[in-house]
Amino acid sequence: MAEAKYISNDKLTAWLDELAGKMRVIAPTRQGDAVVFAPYASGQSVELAQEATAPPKSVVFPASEDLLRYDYRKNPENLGQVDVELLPTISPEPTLVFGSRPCGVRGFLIFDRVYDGATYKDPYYLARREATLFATIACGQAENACFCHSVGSAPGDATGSDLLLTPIADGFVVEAVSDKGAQCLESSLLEAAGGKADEAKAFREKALQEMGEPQDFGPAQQKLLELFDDMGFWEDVSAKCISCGACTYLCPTCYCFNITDENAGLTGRRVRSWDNCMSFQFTLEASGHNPRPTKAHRLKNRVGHKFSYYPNLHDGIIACCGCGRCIKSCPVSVDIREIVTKAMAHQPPAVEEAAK
Amino acid sequence: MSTYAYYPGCSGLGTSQEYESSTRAVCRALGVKLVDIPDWSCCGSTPAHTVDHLLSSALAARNLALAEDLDAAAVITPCPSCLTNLKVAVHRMSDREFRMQVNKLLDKPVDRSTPVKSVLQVLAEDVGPETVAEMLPHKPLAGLKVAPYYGCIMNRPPEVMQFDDHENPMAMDNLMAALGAEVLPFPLKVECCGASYGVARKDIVAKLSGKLLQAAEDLGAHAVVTACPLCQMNLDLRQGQASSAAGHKFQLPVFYYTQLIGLALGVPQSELGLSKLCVNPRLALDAMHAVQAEKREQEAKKEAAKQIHKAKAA
Amino acid sequence: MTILTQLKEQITAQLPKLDMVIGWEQGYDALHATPLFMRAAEDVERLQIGPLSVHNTATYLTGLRNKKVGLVVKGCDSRAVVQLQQEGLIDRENVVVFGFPCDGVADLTKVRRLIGDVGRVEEVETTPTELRLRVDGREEQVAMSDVMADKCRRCQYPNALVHDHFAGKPREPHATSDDYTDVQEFESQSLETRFEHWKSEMSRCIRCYACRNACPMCVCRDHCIAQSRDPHWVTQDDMVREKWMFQVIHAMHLAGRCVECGECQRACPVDIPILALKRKMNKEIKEVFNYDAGVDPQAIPPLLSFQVEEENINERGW
Amino acid sequence: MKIGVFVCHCGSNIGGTVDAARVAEASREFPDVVFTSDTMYACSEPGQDGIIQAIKDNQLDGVVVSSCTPRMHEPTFRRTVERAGLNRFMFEMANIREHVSWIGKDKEANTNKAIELTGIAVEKLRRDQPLFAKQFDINKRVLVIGGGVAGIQAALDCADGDREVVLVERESTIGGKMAKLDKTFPTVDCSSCILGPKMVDVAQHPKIQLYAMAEVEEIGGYVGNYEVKIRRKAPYVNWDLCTGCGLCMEKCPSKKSTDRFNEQVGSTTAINIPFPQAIPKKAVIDPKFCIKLTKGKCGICAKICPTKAIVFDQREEIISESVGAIVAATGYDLFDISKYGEYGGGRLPDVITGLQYERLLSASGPTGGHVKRPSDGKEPKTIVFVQCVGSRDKSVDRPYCSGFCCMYTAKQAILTKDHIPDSSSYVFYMDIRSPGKMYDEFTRRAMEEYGTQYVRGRVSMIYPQGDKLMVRGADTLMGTQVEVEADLVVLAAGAEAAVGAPQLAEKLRISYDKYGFFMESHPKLRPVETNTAGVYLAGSCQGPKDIPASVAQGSAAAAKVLALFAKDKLENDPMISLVDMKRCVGCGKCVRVCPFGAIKEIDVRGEPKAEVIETVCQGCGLCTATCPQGAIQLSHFTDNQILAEVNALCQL
Amino acid sequence: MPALAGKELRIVGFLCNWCSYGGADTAGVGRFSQPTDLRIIRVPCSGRINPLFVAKTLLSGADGVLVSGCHPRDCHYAEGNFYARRRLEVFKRFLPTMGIDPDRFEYTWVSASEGQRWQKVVTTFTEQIHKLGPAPRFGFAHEQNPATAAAC
Repeated sequence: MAEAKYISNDKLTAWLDELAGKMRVIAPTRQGDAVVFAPYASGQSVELAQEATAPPKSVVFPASEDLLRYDYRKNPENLGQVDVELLPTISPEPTLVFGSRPCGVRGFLIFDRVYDGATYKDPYYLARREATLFATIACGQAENACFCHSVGSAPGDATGSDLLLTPIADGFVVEAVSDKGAQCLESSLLEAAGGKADEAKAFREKALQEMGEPQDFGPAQQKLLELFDDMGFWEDVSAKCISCGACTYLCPTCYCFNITDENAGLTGRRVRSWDNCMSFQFTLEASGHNPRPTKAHRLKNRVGHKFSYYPNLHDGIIACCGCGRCIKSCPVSVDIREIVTKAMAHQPPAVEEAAK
Repeated sequence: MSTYAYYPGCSGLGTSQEYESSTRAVCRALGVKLVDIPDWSCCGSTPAHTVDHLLSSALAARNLALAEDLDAAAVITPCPSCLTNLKVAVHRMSDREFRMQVNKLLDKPVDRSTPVKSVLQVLAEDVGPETVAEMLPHKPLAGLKVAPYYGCIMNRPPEVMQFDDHENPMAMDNLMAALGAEVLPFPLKVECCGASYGVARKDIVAKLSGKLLQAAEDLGAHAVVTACPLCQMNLDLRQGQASSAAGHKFQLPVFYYTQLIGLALGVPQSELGLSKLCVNPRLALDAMHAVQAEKREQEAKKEAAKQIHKAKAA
Repeated sequence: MTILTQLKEQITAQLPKLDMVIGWEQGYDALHATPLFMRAAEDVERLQIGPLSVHNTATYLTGLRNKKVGLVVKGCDSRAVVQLQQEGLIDRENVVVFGFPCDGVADLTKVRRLIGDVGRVEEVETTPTELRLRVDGREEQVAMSDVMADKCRRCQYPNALVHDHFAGKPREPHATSDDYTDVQEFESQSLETRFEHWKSEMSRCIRCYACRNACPMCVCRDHCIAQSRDPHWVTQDDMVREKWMFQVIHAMHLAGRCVECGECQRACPVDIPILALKRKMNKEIKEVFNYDAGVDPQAIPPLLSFQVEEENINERGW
Repeated sequence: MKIGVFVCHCGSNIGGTVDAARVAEASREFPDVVFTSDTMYACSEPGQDGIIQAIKDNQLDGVVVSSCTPRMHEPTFRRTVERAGLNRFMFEMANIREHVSWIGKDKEANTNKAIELTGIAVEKLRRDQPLFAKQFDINKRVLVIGGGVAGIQAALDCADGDREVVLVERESTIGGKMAKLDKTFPTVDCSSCILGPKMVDVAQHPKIQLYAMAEVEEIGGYVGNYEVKIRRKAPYVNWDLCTGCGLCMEKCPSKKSTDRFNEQVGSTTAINIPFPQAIPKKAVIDPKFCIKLTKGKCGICAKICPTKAIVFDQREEIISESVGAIVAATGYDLFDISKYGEYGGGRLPDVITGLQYERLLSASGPTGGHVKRPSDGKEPKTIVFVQCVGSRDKSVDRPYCSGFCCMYTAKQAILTKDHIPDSSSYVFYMDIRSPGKMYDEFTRRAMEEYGTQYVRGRVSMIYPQGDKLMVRGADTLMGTQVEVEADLVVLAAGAEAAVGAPQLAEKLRISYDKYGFFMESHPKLRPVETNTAGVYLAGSCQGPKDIPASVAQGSAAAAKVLALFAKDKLENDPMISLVDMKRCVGCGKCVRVCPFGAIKEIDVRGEPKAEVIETVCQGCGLCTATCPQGAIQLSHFTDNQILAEVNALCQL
Repeated sequence: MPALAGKELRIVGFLCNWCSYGGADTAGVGRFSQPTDLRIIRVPCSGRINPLFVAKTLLSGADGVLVSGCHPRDCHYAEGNFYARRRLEVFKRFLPTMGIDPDRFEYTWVSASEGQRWQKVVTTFTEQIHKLGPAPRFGFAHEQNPATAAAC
């Protein structure tokens, strides 16, 4: 692995410009009162100080994409005979996501197990995943909603990233995590980090330490299954939920999608778009029946999936990166930590009765 | 009782001082609190309203704007002419465009739309003849036959004035009845008195006012009651002219309704200004007293007869 | 007795007759309140009211139609109750309204603009005029007048318009009229600027529909045409046109019904200023029909009625 | 789906400025289109045969014809495709004649436009569903509301057509306003002599069920199947026992009752039979004046009644009737003359309405046909008639002409001269409106033979002077003011909608104008129909009318009812709205706006949902535009169909 | 299908079947020549026209939208156009805030007999739209594809 480098703040823009010459750079940008990942244009200011409102999920997994386009070709001799011609759609550009936090990147590790699994490989996802590099910035201080250390990550976690940037006085220590990342360090703007690398390490350790004791969500895996039929519990914890999709769409680990066809005349597109398990439509069946008719059913699924069903299938890995966006951006401040904690502590009424 | 922003109008300071002073006195006696609009100015009457709607409305609106600070239930005025100008201004200003134009002319723009009413409307609706009647159980004006005369603009045009029946108003009738007076069904309540033709064409006023006086006299009225300074002037001051035009001498006192209410309530003579009337009010009051005396006499006789009857029976 | 204590007493007294009472409590940190569903007497203790009680409690009503629900309301929340009642979407006898005089709520977006990131607020103290925050160990004081939600600055109904119980004394309205200067200001820009404004703002929309689900008047929810195929008004494409079309649908569906509680904009996780669209709609509704939604339970929403001769609509002659 | 497109040249009508062959050629590229052709005259027999043949040869599921306006030949081609075995709604038309070839000369632009219009027709057809009309039974009974002359006529005609009739009358007798008239214009024949026999027919007709003193309380259902609730007020007399002998009236001590039949000219007894020819001729107690009912004692009538018919504790009752059609014939009421303060109506006893004057003229009236003025019973010598009191006057919100006042005023002037030969009459009028057979001649007679003085101008005021009434007005022909010293003033009060008409209209779900008169379907071509199927109008409830017109409308309404009842089953137009129960949230907005009351709220497992009454829905689609979640869709014009048309035209 | 390049702009009309569609027919029968831009979509009643159809049409790239129904009081269905009038008026007033020129949308009333009036309506409206020129666009769908350019 290449040695650690250092870049001072005043050279950062120049380095980004240099990188943007080689590939598409996506960086956090202030838009109105929100911070979102957007294509970087030379000289533009990037917002690195605070966690972006939305994670960089859509770079690899767009909010909507055409899985395929098709044309109907009519046989002029026999108009009833129609052939379908499929047109390719995937053409990912080499892309660098600059300035994400470790949690934002960790989401893709959760994705990978699904879209790059043993039985199924999603070509659309994989093509973009292959083409995308992550230059991640380590966090110095957790926010009130942060809990990455409780789900197996840390504020300085480099897993999944290609470069790790650690802020120290007046600049960043830049460390390559992957070979692809190392190639990005070949720039005259970067200097050797030297002793600053240790400073960076200390910074990351301090950040983790300040987060305090992690919470153990492990028992939730079993407990949530036990609570599956306790709708009273779920109605209680979902009472204030308004069933919108802010939590799932902003979640770096939520990977569900929907597929719809859009036709116009003799052409059409098959569109894959983000779906949201908090929505009524998510499990709505063609018959009109809906196995998850209420928000209680749906919230149960969301929490259950992240802390129980996914870990069950994937070596106990919790499908949550602890970024806290679902808490911060929830219009009614539903707190998933609180729900899981409550679930783990929950005594079914029957048990309580028996205990008396 | 609420507070009212009071707009006296120019006549009240000149030709109809007795209307002004009796109005204030009666309002005080009935608990209607008047606060004068500070620095009030012309209502935009005759000269302005015929030539420039905007200007006349602005003149009226100036007063309305000043009244806003008083936080009164309504702006009220005794004079129907002032009333018309103030109300017409409010009516026109319900059009936003017009209101903006008016406000442009004013130092202090009109913010709210304070209702404008006549003093008569306040006495008839907010106080009410029932209240007056309760205060006067002995019916002090019993026997006085009055013809209430409203004039042409107190209730008209109805869509602007929004008060009483514009063809057969009853507000003054009811108030007079509350005093105990005998109210005659005066058919020419809202007929024209000749108005300001008194200056240019006296003959017209003499003829029209004469007709009113004749009708009142035919009904056996002791007096005419008015609520308008101009009507009062035409009927009272010009009664001689009307008499010579009709070839018949009218002798009908013409009261302001406030004078009669004041009289009934026992307001001091100095504030009623009865001495300012041209046709001697005694004529009517004496007639009233005669009727009352006669009635007393009859009752005394009846009483005596009863006593005698009782005595006999005993 | 403080208003809060009085309110708690009133709620405690009524609670046995109700399935729940909805109010607010502190959320995951001191700056963020969260709706509180009080079912037992001990829940009432957690009730808080004040500038952080931003959520419109009436939003939950239509989802609880068969329940006996108590509702703690700000003035704007109560307008939603009135409007829902007017449209027959709730049974008034199933709802017990607890009112209190609302001094206005804070707009957390404005707080963020003033003091930067609010992710690490440790403590918040509210006074009638100030928010005092401890963030990252430093003290921040912001005047309420600087962070008060715009809807509160122009609020004409700070006291519940309908209520069964009222704690404290009704307060003076914050404003007596609304001249819609914000709308006028926005429209003083060129058409092109306005068009581009929305194109750019809508581009970051994530189609989470928090705006819709937070709206007390959006009663279609699960059956909203934004997500249906029959009818198929919008596609699921991540395109400005589709996102914007939804905002037009929302605005049109709220025409004459929107009580301007501002929940749509507050709920938006990416801070798109969509209340402007509803403000415009309300301005026109006011001008054409002289109508305010959520004020009179007996009124009929203007777009669900008509007059043979419309006073303020000119017949369009050619 | 397999679609055939047929492009019509319409001779040179289309072919002249549209390249029809190119339209057919381009249509081959539209989705689902498997067959196209251009034809000289698609609507001609060979043209239609060609379409049928193509449907059969190519197993087409739907057809687009690009030709003239669908308002012309849509029914033609619907029948064509039906003959070929398709559902007639699997058909769309593109109007490339009226909307293209006839309005532009640029052949290229026209052809392009024709292709696009054909394109949107194809897109719409691709989303068409076969629709089927519903048949339903019809109840062949009719409800007639109002027993005035129009209602009587309608009831009799329907009954003579062998249909059962339910006749509901608000008063205790039928006859309406006509029964109060002394004579009728222009024949001056006795009103009760011509109306009386008809009233008797009603009473005796075996097919007519009469409910007097009754009002319609509630109407549910739809054409062919209305459910009506009728509230029958209590007369405090058992009408089955009452023989109408009138003994009770003679003995009743309460003689100051309001005499409604005589228009309050004088008063009557608390127990009362309004007039000798009343149908039903039954006594009614006015509870406001009956001493027994107000004070608890008296009961003389009960003692004297030979059949013991008096029932003081009688209660009103609700009767349910099922009918298939309804005729509204609720007539009119008189304008309240006291609204003109300057005329003194209601204040001056000798200022009366025309209808009151009719009672004074009538031999069966309170004065026995001797004209006596109300104030002092003296015979008036000078009578002034004022026309247009409450007609043609915006200031009292009655801008319309009441139509019959000119004529009855002329009649009354004539009758006055007959009654009081030494009298003189004046008529103040605005215009004389006498368009009718023998009408103008009649008014001429009033002027020329009877010496009635007609003064063209309005009266400005009426005031008493001594025992006379001064009538001051303008003579606009002479250009002078006039004053007439009158003994009696008769105001020709205008007609206004009957009290309660708007409320009844709402029960009937028909519209009414701002004055409360019921709206007909079309002012010229459908004068007795309403926009609610099965509800018809007769007489003055639709607008002021004289007797001949009212009777004509009564018969017309009856004809409509009989035509409706001639069918054994009714069939609806299947282009109606349908509710997707899964998506409906039960907000009731559609119920609120539906102009036909065709949507009702139903309960589905505890949830409110909307349901379309298929036989009532007229297919306007207002509900579809109103439903926020698109849960109610108008068949054949669904959101998706219109959106598909938009998409076909506008693709970014 | 794009409008005829250079000559026409994309104008869509929503017409009620009973009055305005008939009025357009009457204009045709009378051979009252009109510009060719307008494409008419037939609906039963102006009350059927959800203003959102207009929104959708404008956002889909139409340069102008015209709605026409029966004159108020003459609605075949008694009340449809009364509702339409309110809804369309409010929508028209809403357009400026969207940044869309309200002149791109007009609604009016034309009876089945008013062929000449229809000619005038179409001519005036088409001229009005040509004066405004093509409406601002969002660009083609694929240009907006988030795969290539997205704010996330």
